[in-house]
Amino acid sequence: MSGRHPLLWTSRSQHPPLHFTFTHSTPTLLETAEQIRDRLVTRFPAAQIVLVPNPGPAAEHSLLLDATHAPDIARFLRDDPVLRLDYCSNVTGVDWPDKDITGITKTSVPDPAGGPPKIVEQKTVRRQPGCLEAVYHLYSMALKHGPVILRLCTANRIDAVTLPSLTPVWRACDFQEREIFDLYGIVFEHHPDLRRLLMWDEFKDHPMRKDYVEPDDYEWEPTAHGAVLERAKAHLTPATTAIKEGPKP
Amino acid sequence: MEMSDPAVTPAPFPAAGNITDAEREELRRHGILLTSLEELYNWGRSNSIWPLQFGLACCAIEMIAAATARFDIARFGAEIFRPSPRQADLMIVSGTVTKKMAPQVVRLWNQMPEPKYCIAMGACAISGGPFKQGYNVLKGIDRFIPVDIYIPGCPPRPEALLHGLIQLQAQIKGEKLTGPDAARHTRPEEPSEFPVPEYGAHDLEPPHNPDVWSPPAALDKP
Amino acid sequence: MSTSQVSGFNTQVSAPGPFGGPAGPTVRAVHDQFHGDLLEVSMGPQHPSTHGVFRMVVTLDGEQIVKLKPVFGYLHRNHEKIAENTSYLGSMPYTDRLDYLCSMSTNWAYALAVEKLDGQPVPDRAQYLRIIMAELTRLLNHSCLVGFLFNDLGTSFTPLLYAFREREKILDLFESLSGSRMMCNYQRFGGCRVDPSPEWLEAARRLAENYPRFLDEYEAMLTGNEIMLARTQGIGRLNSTHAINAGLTGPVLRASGVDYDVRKIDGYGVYPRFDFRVPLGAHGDTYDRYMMRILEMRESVKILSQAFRDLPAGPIMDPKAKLRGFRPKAGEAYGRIESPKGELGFYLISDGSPNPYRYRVRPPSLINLTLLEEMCLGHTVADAVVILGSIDIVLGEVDR
Amino acid sequence: MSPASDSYLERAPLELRDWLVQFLPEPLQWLAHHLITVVAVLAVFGTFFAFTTIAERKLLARLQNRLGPNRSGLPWIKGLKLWGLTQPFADAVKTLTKEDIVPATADKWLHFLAPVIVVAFSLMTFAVLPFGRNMIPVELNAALLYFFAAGAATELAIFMAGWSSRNKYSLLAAMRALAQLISYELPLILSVVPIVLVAGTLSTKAIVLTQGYWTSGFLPHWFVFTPWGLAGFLIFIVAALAESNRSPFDLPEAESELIAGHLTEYSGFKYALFFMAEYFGLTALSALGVTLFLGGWQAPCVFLEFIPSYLWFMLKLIGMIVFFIWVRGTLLRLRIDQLTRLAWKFLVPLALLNVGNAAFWVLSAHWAGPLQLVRWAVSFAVIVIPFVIMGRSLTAGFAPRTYRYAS
Amino acid sequence: MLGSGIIKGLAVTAKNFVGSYYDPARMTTVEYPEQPTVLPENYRNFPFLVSENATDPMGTLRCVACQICEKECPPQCIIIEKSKDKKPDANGKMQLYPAVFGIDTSVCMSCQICVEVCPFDAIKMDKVFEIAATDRFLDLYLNREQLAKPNTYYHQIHPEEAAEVDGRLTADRKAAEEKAKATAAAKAAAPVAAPKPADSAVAPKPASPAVKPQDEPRRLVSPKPGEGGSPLGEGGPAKSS
Repeated sequence: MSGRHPLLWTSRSQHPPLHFTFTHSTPTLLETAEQIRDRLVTRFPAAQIVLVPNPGPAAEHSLLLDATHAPDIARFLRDDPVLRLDYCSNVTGVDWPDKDITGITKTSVPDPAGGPPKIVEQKTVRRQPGCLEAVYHLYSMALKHGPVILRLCTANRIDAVTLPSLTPVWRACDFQEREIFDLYGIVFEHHPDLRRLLMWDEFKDHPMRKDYVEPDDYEWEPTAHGAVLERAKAHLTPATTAIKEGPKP
Repeated sequence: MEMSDPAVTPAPFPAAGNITDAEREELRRHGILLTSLEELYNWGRSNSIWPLQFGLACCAIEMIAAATARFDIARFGAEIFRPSPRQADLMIVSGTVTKKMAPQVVRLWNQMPEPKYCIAMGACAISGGPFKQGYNVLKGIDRFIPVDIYIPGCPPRPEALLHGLIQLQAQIKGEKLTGPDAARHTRPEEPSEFPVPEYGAHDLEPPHNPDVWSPPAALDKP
Repeated sequence: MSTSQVSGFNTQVSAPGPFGGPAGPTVRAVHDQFHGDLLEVSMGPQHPSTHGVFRMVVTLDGEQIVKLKPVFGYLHRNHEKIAENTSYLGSMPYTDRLDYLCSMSTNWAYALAVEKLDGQPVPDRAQYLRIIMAELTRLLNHSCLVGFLFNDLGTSFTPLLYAFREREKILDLFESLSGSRMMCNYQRFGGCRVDPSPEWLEAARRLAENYPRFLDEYEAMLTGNEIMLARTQGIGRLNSTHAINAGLTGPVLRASGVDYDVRKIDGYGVYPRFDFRVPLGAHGDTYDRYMMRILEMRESVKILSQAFRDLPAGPIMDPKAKLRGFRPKAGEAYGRIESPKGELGFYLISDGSPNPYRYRVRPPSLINLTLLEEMCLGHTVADAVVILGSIDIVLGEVDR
Repeated sequence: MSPASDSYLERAPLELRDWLVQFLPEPLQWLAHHLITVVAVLAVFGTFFAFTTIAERKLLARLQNRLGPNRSGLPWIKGLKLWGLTQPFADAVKTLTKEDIVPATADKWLHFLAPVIVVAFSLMTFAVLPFGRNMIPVELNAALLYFFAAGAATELAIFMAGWSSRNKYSLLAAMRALAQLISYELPLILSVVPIVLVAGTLSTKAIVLTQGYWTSGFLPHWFVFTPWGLAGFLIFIVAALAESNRSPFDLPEAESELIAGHLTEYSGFKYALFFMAEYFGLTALSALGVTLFLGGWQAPCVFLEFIPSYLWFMLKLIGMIVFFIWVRGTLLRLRIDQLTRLAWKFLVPLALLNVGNAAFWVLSAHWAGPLQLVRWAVSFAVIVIPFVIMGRSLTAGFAPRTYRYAS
Repeated sequence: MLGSGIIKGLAVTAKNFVGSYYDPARMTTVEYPEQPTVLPENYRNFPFLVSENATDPMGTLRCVACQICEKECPPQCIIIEKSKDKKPDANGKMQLYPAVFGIDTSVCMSCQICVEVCPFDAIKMDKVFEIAATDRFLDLYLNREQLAKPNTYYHQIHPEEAAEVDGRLTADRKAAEEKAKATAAAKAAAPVAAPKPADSAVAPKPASPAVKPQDEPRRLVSPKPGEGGSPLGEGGPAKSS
């Protein structure tokens, strides 16, 4: 049982005194995401911290951290007396597949004949590499504010899928990171017990990825239409078509 | 007039396992001794159906509700939910069977002594139900074990479960010990255990048991 | 756990135990140089007290637990994947089946997250109705939980059946309002689906009014029982530091003395208009967790009476809300409520299409199990069952 | 003896037996005499077992606000319900025709022997119980010793069952059963010692006869109505509950913990045997309790003596069993360490004190007048004060709590 | 004192035991097959198709095969195929009709979303729940003929809701007629008139054109709990065949 954070594994018989002096405050953040970003940048000058704005009405902006500094930053956020983000509520995996971005560049080619310059449209297909992302929602139980949202991105979706585990900082990430490992295939380094959580151990795929193809078990689909019909077509029997018709009125 | 009398109202669904009085008379003519033995045997079994205490998902709560004061499955002698499959007569598959759970369900079924019956309670147990599009959801427990009664609903009311139980009782009461249409458990060639599927790299292996599950290929509807 | 397997003593006996895990039912006597034989027992996924298809692999020294590993996934129904292929509205009935005891609260959590994602206002009457439904659900859930807990403690179903007797009354209300006993599918983005009639409200008010009488009887039967006290006090203690760090929420957290109730913190809905208290435990043991539920039910009754008193007239749906063809703006939102089991959150990413790009449920039941092993270590099998019961899990939510 | 004790009803069963026996030749009469007794006991208590199960299911159902089995009826006749009273027979038909599974790796001999032994020994205990005036199958001088010896063997069978099944839950149950056996034999026997002390005999029949007097015709001299007898009776009930593995001491079969405990791997007929033995054991212990503490077949008042003695016995037996069912419907289960702690730290000392108490009662038998009151007071004090003190120490640290609310 | 809590508990169970003989609150069993199950008005189990005419349910389905419910159904258990031709509906207007309409009740989760999104009040929730079957492939798939039930049946099982729906539909019809009259009058008055609303359009114009039917929030009022319509009246789901 070694290897985990000492805080989490103190003897069960030692109970610190249960005393909390909490004051009710509004659930909004004590500092804005920008302020936190600025403070982190001064504290960790080597770290790359990007503010990811949220365009929706919720307007909860998030901070994209680089993988190497993430554990230190996380520990700082947890212990910082201003923020005290002691509670990691939610850990989510998000799959961003490779995307082909079609750009149209217009170049004006001067007409050799001397007429007005011709505009030639040139399509460029740029492949934006995808990534796997882990999103952490942090709150503070001590100061009763939140959420601060952290994001970590892998380098790609194929081989460089490693991220540092934040389980040593917040034990709450334990099962959730395992779930992300299971369903998205992000490998969390220094996770104390990184096994599949929901699927069986022999399972090879990562089903929550957007490009996952489900096993073919569409043998009986009397109401198939749309996408399901495409998949069930191979199994269409006279019965499945006949049952729809039923007796003629 | 608040309630439909199931016997009077023409149900839109065909009822299962009903035995008419005429058929019962026919039974009698087969031989008084055998028939009365058969009736005693079937009476005992149909009035003492002990289900396996085994809940999978949402429907399990309604299964428990069927055992509670309002619905009281005990009236049919079926409140003794045995936690060990060795003493159970009926497996109520109540809820979604996931692919991860399917081998365990089949194993439990194999561990039950004959004669045993299976009720698929709720849409998920019948066909995967609303979750059938899921990658880890088995599209019906009848892919691996034979099911006697299907109770649709999501979840079925406890009364629907009781209705299914009454259907099963009727089915048991109509079972024969000998002859060409003898009950399944009396025929030695019928398997009592079924192969347990294994966890594969992408799916269960095999994904269904073709000896048990075969959707109709062609339809000859009346 | 260093179980050095001394050669010559390690016996692999295959036994036909019916409750083996996927590896097959085997009795594996793990030998330890110093402690003699350890017995590894796989409890579940079919076990009378695992509340569904939860599985614990327990290593026992005598009857004492020296190691406990929870195994999940036996009810992994791919809710999130299905939701990402379904419209926003289409996921609403699926949320009923997440925590199938509390469909009303789960509905609300999802509606709340979508409303946050889209900036959708909700009329006042609907907000009150939501609170009524959520608190009725809390009564229902906590009563059933206590019943199940006592079942784990070894009663012959009696408290459970009393709890279900009361549950039926609440379910009758839900059914006459929403059409279904358990899968209510009642909340909509921007309001509620059906407006209760005055008779319904009167019946619900009477139910809430009479509920303390049931609680009194329940408590008379159980709370002072010496066996109950001996079985629960000091069992499965959990200190607040660990509980916070492990992300535990709901009554389990508050039993450890941490004042954290999302109803108070976020003040979602119209909860700030209500006068209610948050009970706090001091020991963090099973008894405290049990008492938290009883006390919370009494507070819920208070909230309900206030809600019935102040319920305003008016529409129950924002007239601008769209039922079909709902496409929220691109963005993301994390909405959370205090469900009876803890903080239930929905994290949604919208890319402007009719289906959510990412749909994530933050399941309190799963995360509350994080410290199960720590709570159970050193106790016996009988206690592990009770501790699990006191955490209050629903497998539909644990595995989703 | 009032003339009522010689009534026709009182003698009817015995005379029926003698009438049947007289048809046989002289050398066989002795054998037939006993065989008829055995068959009668088996038939009566077999039926009693059947109706105990249905009574338990119906009473528990009522306790839980529901109806319970009520529509089994009869085969061959349609539309009959008989209030579900035929339910046990349906269960019997079903259980006896179920497939019998023996696990492949089980110890087959032990697995087979365990249910046989458990039923045999639990039936043997019935031999020494006086079911009525002159209705005792075997008159033994050391009846009590015989009873406890035979009763203890059933726990051994439970251990055999648990061990031979090769199932982890069964194994745990077997260990629990042993611990329980060792812990509760002692208080059970110690709770009976005062009776032996006062009555001066080990014969059950003699013990019943000692209780056959009334003060002013309606205050029976049952042992339960003395301070030491009451204490002994309570200890006896607790120990009997534990011995017969009934809630709240149903640890070997703890459903929520150990599936079905030692029964996990038993199906069909063998399971039925265990089930039967459990109820036989319960009935035998209740019958012993009735015999020792509740005056056996004696009527509570003189003027009620016209009711045959065996009916009184049955009534008291049913009362005991209803109480056991009621307890089962209410209480929760102890943990194994609490169970043994209760036995060693509470019941055994209390029972030992009670032996001394009974000795005092015997020594002070000649006290009269106001001294009689002193005798009662001392006897009560000897048992109540230790009960309170030891009860305190047993539940030390356990109390209902008060809670604070967030500000 | 030790044992007081236990005795209190025994007292509670004894109270319940005795109460079960005289107190209806402590004896809640409803003997299901004999005693009627009272279903509330709003109870829903599986959908059915409403047709106007009780004698010929197939001829007058309200459904115009718009396939909205097929698309919105979360578990995708509805299949609809549009007809090639048109048939007159109850108003005599030519409409498409479903050539195939099937619901797989072994998949349906009774969520009522199909009812909510239907702009024509053509699909409603049935209350029949005694539908255990032995063949899940053929018995649990319901085709158009099995689904079609007359409006009278709808009135039997959901009296209040059906009355409200009927009222709305009649109002719609009247408004449409008046509008048609008005346009006809306007046409007669002025040679250059607005184009006549196309009869062949799938949706009949609702009464208030400002709110689209599908976006109109439902304002169903739940009836008194415990008092509802009968799930199946005499005759039940009458079929014409």
